[in-house]
Amino acid sequence: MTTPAGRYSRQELFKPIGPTGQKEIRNKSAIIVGVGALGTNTSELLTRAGVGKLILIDRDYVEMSNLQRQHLFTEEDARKKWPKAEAAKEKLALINKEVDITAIVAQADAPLLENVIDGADLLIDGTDNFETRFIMNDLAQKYRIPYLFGSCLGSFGMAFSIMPDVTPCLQCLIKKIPLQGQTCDTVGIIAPAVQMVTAHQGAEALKILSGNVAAVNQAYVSFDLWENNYLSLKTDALKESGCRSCGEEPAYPFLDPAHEMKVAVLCGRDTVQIRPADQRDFPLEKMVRQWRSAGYEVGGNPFLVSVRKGGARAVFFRDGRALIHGTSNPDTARKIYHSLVG
Amino acid sequence: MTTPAGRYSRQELFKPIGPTGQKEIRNKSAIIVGVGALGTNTSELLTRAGVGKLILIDRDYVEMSNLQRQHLFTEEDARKKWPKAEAAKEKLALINKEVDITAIVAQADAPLLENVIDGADLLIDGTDNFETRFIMNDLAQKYRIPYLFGSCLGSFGMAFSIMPDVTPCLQCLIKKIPLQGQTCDTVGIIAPAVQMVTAHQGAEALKILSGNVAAVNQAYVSFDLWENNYLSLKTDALKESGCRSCGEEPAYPFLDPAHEMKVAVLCGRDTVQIRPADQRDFPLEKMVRQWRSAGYEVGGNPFLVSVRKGGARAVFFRDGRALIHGTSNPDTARKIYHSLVG
Amino acid sequence: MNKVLLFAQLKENAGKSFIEINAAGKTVGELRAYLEKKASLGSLDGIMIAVNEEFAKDEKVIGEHDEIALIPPVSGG
Amino acid sequence: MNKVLLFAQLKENAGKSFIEINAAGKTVGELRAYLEKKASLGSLDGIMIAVNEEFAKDEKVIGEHDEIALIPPVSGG
Repeated sequence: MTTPAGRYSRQELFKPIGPTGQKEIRNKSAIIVGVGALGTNTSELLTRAGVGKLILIDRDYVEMSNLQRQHLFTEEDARKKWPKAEAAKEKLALINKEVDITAIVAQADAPLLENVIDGADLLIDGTDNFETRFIMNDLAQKYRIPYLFGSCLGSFGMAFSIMPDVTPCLQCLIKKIPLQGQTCDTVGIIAPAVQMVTAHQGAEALKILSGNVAAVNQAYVSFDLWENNYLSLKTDALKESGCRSCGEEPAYPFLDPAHEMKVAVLCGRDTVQIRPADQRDFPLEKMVRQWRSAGYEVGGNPFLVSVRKGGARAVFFRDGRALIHGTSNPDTARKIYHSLVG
Repeated sequence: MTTPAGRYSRQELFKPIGPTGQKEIRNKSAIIVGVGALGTNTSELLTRAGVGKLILIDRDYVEMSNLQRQHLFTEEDARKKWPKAEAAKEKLALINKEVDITAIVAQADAPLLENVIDGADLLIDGTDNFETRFIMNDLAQKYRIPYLFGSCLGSFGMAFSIMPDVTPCLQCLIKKIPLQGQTCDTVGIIAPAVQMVTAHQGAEALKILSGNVAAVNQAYVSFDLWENNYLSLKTDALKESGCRSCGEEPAYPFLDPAHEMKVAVLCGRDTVQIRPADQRDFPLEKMVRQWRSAGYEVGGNPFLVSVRKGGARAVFFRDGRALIHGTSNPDTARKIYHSLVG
Repeated sequence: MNKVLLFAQLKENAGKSFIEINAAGKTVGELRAYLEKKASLGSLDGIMIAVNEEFAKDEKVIGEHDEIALIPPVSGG
Repeated sequence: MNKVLLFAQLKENAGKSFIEINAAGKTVGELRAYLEKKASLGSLDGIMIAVNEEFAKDEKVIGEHDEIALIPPVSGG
């Protein structure tokens, strides 16, 4: 046996991985959906760890306000408004040219994800909205791939490994998306909360990719770094045999085009209309309070509310429908919508 | 009030920091000792957060086996064997040119640290050995600066904020350095364990630098990401009024040159001798087991043990004294010594 | 008494990181309705509730000294 | 019985992540000596000992069901 000196030697010396586990990692492929704060962190981690293949999906470009928490990106990326997936790929190639990285600059909708999921061993959550998370959750069940859920806000965050057939799925846990108007754009985020989530996502990824599935954390982790607390929550009681995503007769509702958020460019008006799939009660008053407290200019009348954000103006109706004025780009409109609503 | 869009807007939107806290962060200065796994992470975090000034100290250069867990560094840095502090500085300047970064490529001994500590608001632990940690601990007490202790190994790690006059110090907690021969070079390390430590160090740094000292975590955090556990340990019982570092009559023993590890180049022999300050029982058998299990070539006789590491050979005597053959560079010799002993 | 830990917007709505109430004998569903009305936490739609570090369904009956946590799934990433 | 959580090299020496022993009535110092001799954990020099998530001095007396953790300060960074 020779002195360990190779590139992955410190990971191979870690007994539960070892040289065998490292070979397994090398043969595996992961999809990271959303290359913002969480996604840049996990993609850097897996690239350094020597994963075989990474697919990075993000519709957005780098801005100055991203740099405070999004790894890999530089001032130049923000200046050039470089697409996040491409900017990440460029940096990752300098870190480890052995990893095969594909960057996709597009909205991670169900058709796109179904198109690339073949052969993937892991789905990693880096998105900023529950619409995409529920699509990933359904795909994980349909294709029997682990899905590493993660999210954060302020100093608060959470992570959970969704293992088909073993753990409850996101749908079992979260029956209804809580719309509170609390987003990174309204109440902020600190980088250590991001890292805390990705430390968990990263460890779980290494367990799964190296063939140590038995070590996967079956608890839902939730922490607040500013309050100095950390909870490890058992989830067994919430697994639903009748769940439409992971139950006995799954329907994968979020893969159904009828369940999609509808985004329509309104011709000649420099406006995009967004209509959420779920026509539920939209807590407009609560949102308005969040937007005001975050410093956005908010106006309106009893029927609608108008918010100014950057060069655009978003008008929200009571049913959750929104008109985003000042753009005719559907992706820009989605981004503004999610940054205000969640 | 305008729409938040600035570079640090997401941090300013986080209420406990706010624009006032951000201004405070901007006026503060931190010293990061050791720019390896922990240090690259915390230096990136504070650079993105917009700290005023950072001093990075590391004696080492980048190697391929670092890339698996040490942020900022690229394959080219390893190829060029670029000094870690300089390689980090170069990358950080691309991320945030507003931060004033000083890179010092040298052994972080007491005289060097005393020379740069004036005006520093925070000492952050990124080192790989307790010799340096005890020096930092004494400096923190002498100059009344918080010291963010952190360390990790395998999937295990720990973090603790040492606040002068408030918490126990490292000396109160750890009476005797446990020499087990367990280091990243003998039992490995996974990157998520590093990130978990730096998530804690980073959150504590933001609290202290933004003027939120009351939010500092007074518990000693210890976790194992592979075992899925996390402990938050109270430390009050261990504060010693007679402690020689933080007690009523402090002597700061680790700032005394007599307490230093002695490193001597043996002329014309391509050998460096290392003699630890503490002539305590050196658990040589235990070390040998670790080295063997890590795959190093180990030989010797009843009086001494010889280990091959890279191009060098280290010979250990029963009192902890070591001869490092194959180098006449004291820093290289220290590095080899700590990588084998801890 | 039962300690109820609050996070994210719930913490903000309440102005503190936990509240103490007597919930023993109530089901989780009853507690949810009670908190929405009496504790000015706002709507608890979509909020996950854990009892002694285990997520619980609405039918679960809360015991004396059980520690409760209200976990709002946040969207950031 | 008392659960004793093990980490890093102690976990490796024992071959498991915790052991169960009856330590009630013993002081932390006595437990340390006992574990060194009987549990083949190797030297516990420099290992920190916590009882119910509080670090404890050698004089502290361990109660029934107290959970104990042995924390070895590791050097990596």
